[in-house]
Amino acid sequence: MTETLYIQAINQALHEEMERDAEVIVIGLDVARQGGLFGATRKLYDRFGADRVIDTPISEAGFTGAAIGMAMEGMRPVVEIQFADFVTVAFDQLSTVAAKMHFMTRGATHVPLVVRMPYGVNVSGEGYMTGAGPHHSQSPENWFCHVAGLKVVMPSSPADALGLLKSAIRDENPVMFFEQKGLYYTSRAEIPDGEHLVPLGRAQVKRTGSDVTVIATGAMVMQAIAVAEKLDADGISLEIVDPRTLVPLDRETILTSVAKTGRAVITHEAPATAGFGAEISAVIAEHGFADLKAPIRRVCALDMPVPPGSMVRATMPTQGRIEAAVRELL
Amino acid sequence: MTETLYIQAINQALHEEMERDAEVIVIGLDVARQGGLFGATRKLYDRFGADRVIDTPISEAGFTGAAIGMAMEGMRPVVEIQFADFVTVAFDQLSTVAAKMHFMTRGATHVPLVVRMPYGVNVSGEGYMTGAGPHHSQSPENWFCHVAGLKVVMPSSPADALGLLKSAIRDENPVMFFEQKGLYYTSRAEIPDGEHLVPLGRAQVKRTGSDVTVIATGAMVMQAIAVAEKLDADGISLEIVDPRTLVPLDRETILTSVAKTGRAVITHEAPATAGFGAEISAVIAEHGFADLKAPIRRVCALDMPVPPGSMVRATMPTQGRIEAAVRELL
Amino acid sequence: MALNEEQLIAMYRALAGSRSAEHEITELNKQGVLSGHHSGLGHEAIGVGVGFAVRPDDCVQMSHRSGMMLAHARGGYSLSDAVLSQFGQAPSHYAQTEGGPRTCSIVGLVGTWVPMSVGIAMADRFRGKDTVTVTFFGDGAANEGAVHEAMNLAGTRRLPIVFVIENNGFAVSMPTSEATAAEDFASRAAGYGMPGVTVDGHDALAVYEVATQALARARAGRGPTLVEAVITRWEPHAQGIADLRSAEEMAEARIRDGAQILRAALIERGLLDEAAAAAIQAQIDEEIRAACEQGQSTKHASAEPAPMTPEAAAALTYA
Amino acid sequence: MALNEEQLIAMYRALAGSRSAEHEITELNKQGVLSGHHSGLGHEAIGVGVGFAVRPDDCVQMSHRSGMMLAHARGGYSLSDAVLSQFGQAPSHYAQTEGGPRTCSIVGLVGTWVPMSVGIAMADRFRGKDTVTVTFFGDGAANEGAVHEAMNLAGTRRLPIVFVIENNGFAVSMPTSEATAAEDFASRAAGYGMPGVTVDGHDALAVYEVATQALARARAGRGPTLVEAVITRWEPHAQGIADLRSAEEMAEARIRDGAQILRAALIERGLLDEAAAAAIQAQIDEEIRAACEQGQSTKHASAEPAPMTPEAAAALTYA
Ligand SMILES: Cc1ncc(C[n+]2csc(CCOP(=O)(O)OP(=O)(O)O)c2C)c(N)n1
Ligand SMILES: Cc1ncc(C[n+]2csc(CCOP(=O)(O)OP(=O)(O)O)c2C)c(N)n1
Ligand SMILES: [Mg+2]
Ligand SMILES: [Mg+2]
Repeated sequence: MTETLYIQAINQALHEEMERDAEVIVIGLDVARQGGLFGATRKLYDRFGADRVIDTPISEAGFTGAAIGMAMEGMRPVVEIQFADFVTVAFDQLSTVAAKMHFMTRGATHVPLVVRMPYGVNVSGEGYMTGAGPHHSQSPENWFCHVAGLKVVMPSSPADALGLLKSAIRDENPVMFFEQKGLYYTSRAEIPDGEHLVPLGRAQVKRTGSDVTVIATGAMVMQAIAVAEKLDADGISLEIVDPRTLVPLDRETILTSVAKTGRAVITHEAPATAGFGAEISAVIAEHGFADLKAPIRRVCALDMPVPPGSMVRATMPTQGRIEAAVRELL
Repeated sequence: MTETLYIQAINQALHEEMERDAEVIVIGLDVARQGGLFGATRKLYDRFGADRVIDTPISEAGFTGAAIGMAMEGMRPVVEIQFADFVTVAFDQLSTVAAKMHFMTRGATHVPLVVRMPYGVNVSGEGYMTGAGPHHSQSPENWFCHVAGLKVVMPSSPADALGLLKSAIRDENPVMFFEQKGLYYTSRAEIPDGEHLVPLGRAQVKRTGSDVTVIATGAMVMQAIAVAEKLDADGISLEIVDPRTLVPLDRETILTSVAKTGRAVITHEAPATAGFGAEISAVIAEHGFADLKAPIRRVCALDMPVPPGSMVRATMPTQGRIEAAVRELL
Repeated sequence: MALNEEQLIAMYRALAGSRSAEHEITELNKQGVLSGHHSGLGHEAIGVGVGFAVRPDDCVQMSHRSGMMLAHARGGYSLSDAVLSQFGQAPSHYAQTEGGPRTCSIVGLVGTWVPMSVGIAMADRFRGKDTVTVTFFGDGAANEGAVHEAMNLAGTRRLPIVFVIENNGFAVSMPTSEATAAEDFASRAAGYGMPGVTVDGHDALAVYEVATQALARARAGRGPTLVEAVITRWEPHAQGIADLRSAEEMAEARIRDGAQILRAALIERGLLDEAAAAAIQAQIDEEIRAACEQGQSTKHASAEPAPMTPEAAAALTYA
Repeated sequence: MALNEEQLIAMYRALAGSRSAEHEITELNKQGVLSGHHSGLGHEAIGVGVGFAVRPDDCVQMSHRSGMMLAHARGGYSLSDAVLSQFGQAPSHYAQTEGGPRTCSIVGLVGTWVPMSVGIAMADRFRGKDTVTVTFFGDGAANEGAVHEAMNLAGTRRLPIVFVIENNGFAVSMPTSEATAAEDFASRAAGYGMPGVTVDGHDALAVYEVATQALARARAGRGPTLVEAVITRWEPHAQGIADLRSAEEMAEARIRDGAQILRAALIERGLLDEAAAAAIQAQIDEEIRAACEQGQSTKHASAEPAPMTPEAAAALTYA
């Protein structure tokens, strides 16, 4: 076991997979000599050279589309979108081309593409750009959850970042990989020795408990754990489930937990309306209804653009808000 | 009262609002001399001329962005995206610019923009392009529901198409206006005489009933009504609620209905996963839980690209599927 | 690489055949037997000219206009296939067939597929192949942002790719002259550091020549070329959409005729005479007639499909 | 419209002042007093040159480089404002101020704001105004699809707009020479049917001249112009991002200096001498010093903000 930062885990996954398979390549803005704006691709250029670590013009649709073409030819490109917010200009390529190619070619063509997206609010204040406002702080995962043909992954720890990114690169489908950028330089934890793969489509119970299930994604997992620790003192026992992969969703783990606790709180960083929390809630309300003892609560960002600076904190799903939601259910 | 086709209602709304306000303009592909690919903008060019009915190059991001600029200056542009599917290339303009401008300028700048999008599967077989496959049949409304700052509207009848489009044009915010293109030449109904406005943000109870609430959008409203009529014979009474505006959602009307029936089925044309049905379900599970007597069911398209030709019917939320879901809850 | 006599005759055969098949398909649409076709009448010489210039292992991404002609000219896609595909009884010319020339699917949004073509060229270069990617799109599509990004990216990496703009003067109802103030599309090439050539798209030999040069340049590692082939759209944008041109304008659009131009050229060179041309045409007509008959006779009423399961949907959607 | 003596001195004052303010802000970033700044050092002459050419009712969409200089040159935005805005104590130069010159907000995605500028020009034309929109973006942003679409659209409608590319040779770590194979960006103008001009962006008078001509052209209804102003980026892309250039390259980047160039020009014309320049500089230094002092002294620890209500969020988000 080695203590590793979240960003180092990403970097390690890229190193390992590029070492393993000569057709894994990295493409994006400033990923080569600069090693990525946040440093996720550091040293790759030195190790693997310009043919495999490719800097491009500022043309997200162009280079994402090019990566799709490479993937269709069987290569395994890993795209870095510098900030997840910028994926809006490449959205067409992902939803129109990548997501539908397998279907359109009746399975003849696969698109083994990974798109890495640093997302979310950097509340930690570490790394490049804190409090970066409406165009550098968004959590757009749910747009992609609503595009059939894409998979969507969201690791909350260094070990998951490593193991899920490796699995994403090996997957035959386009995988949208959301990295919470506030965790890059603040989330440090042990990762297993040797090759570490986390399969896509499996949730993880981060903490067992009996009173309320909290389903949390990304940076909210740590927030939920902090709330759980605090509530322990009051004799309130939280079970924390991290879906890790949003599509395909591990419904079973979520439903099993809710069957035990009978209560669910869902928390994510994106605004509540039409966010992925709604999907989780709908799954529980459809398939876990008989177990429910209380309403399902969502604790998410407010429905508004992400404010700049510290004002963002007023709009976030804080520990206080999670705690309040839990208490309301009991 | 006059019998009017859905597409005529759209056309009438444009005529009336352009007549009323000289700064309402229409912009898009083939909207001028051609009168729109589906005919929604017919005669506008003859009546209002090239300065107000503007054909553009095939550049959805470019002309949508230009319309945003016009709206920021206080004009009231109505953009036609030829097929809703094509909005993916203009997605950035809408989510990055239009949605956030009011917030970014601290309220100084409004964006009174309407984006008209013919969406969905044309199961009717009428009008231009039936069974049009994965890139000409999608229902992408929920991407926009998850962009704070946008409003989202989806009329299911000629009267609503007229009254909601007029309200959308008068609204100070960017409104995404989804027109079900299968209804264009098949949905014919009476519209009120005189000026007809339907306020944004108000759902409509299309039919009262006591056993199950069916919340349906767009073309699914008619399907739900057909199911209700059929089930009447079996003594099963359905209440049908059409949200009409998805954002802001009229929660009260939905919750009032569910409070009465205790059961909810939600049906829309988009795939289920992370679709707007999830949001409706989540609202009910959070705020109407105490009233619920049964699980909340979603009846939506399967999670896949829209198949071409008649194969699409195998994947749609049919009347049969709605009926089955209703029966399961009883 | 001048074409020899045999190849020239083959080219004429392909062009005359494509024209006839396209004509027949267009007519069947007008009669309501088929529907929704984007007629390629007028565009044939582009597909045939490029089709003869590319190698089977070059990857071609076809447009909705000259795609069928191109597939036919490359070989392995008969006129009969072309007609039957319209009845859903043969694969579309967009699809890669087992052992057929290398082809890449397009998508329904114009312009959107051009970055993907660039990626294919990148993959081929990465793997050390000497193949070239050729990607087709229209004058209207050329105004999409994705095309700009793709061409610029290709320029920076001197990729083995040829961009072919089929400039037919219109995008649905929009005249090209109103869709850009540029004198021509070839003028855009300089902005991406590549050569731009405008060619008469009705002249299959000229198209062949320009394509051959662009392919050679790309294969030699000297980078991409932008080829603008100028033609006229003979028919409305698609079946079911009114054409705003007057009858005279529509008639004028048909004056330049790729099949006649090539035929005249071959006759002038003494490679073809009226009798030989008539014999070729007779074979073509017979093949198309037979295919139409087969298509129409076996056209079945489409039964209501059985509802699909979520599992089946997932299997179609994900690898 | 040649500038008179008084205007030339004012231009120098604005340029020297912008330089000093930008220098101070950049330094405060290096010291960690401020953070995240995209230094505009090296870009000043563009903002000042254009700033003197536009009218107050022309709408300007500024970039993240020369924006502050432009706002200052147009008037109503003092050096003190520029410095204090960095401490959150004065409005940003991007914001339209009450009664200030006409300004339009940009957004955080480069290139994305250019279509919006085109729309502003369309609105002004629609309303019969004789105003011009000027929109700034970088060499990197120029490779975005939205910019292509916007420029082409502006060309087709001969809109009153001027596109100004601040070509500083880099987009973060990407050298412009690797981001496009075009010889220059002005070469792209032909593809949109508009004139393209490359100008030395360190030479405020040359920028002023080119901008004045482009504005006159646009105002006369003769359509858009693409202006490429070539400069060097003196500093790393932004505070906190390492610059990959060597120390020598960084030093070289500073050789061409807009403030010195204008100063030399004015001295040569006999409009300025060392003493006058020193006096101007002393005023500038004092204004900036005072602003820094005020900014730093009143810089308050940002308190944890109280949670916002959904109603407050909606009121901020929707009109
Ligand atoms: C992004 C996008 N916008 C609009 C359309 C609808 N559409 C299909 S073909 C076409 C015209 C294309 O014109 P051009 O590229 O010149 O090709 P042509 O049809 O003339 O051969 C349009 C507008 C589309 N398919 N994709
Ligand atoms: C769409 C988008 N992609 C990437 C970025 C991140 N980014 C911000 S500034 C910048 C460099 C821009 O280069 P250029 O346009 O030349 O302007 P410069 O910073 O050199 O003045 C990048 C990549 C962004 N803001 N938006
Ligand atoms: Mg065309
Ligand atoms: Mg630059």
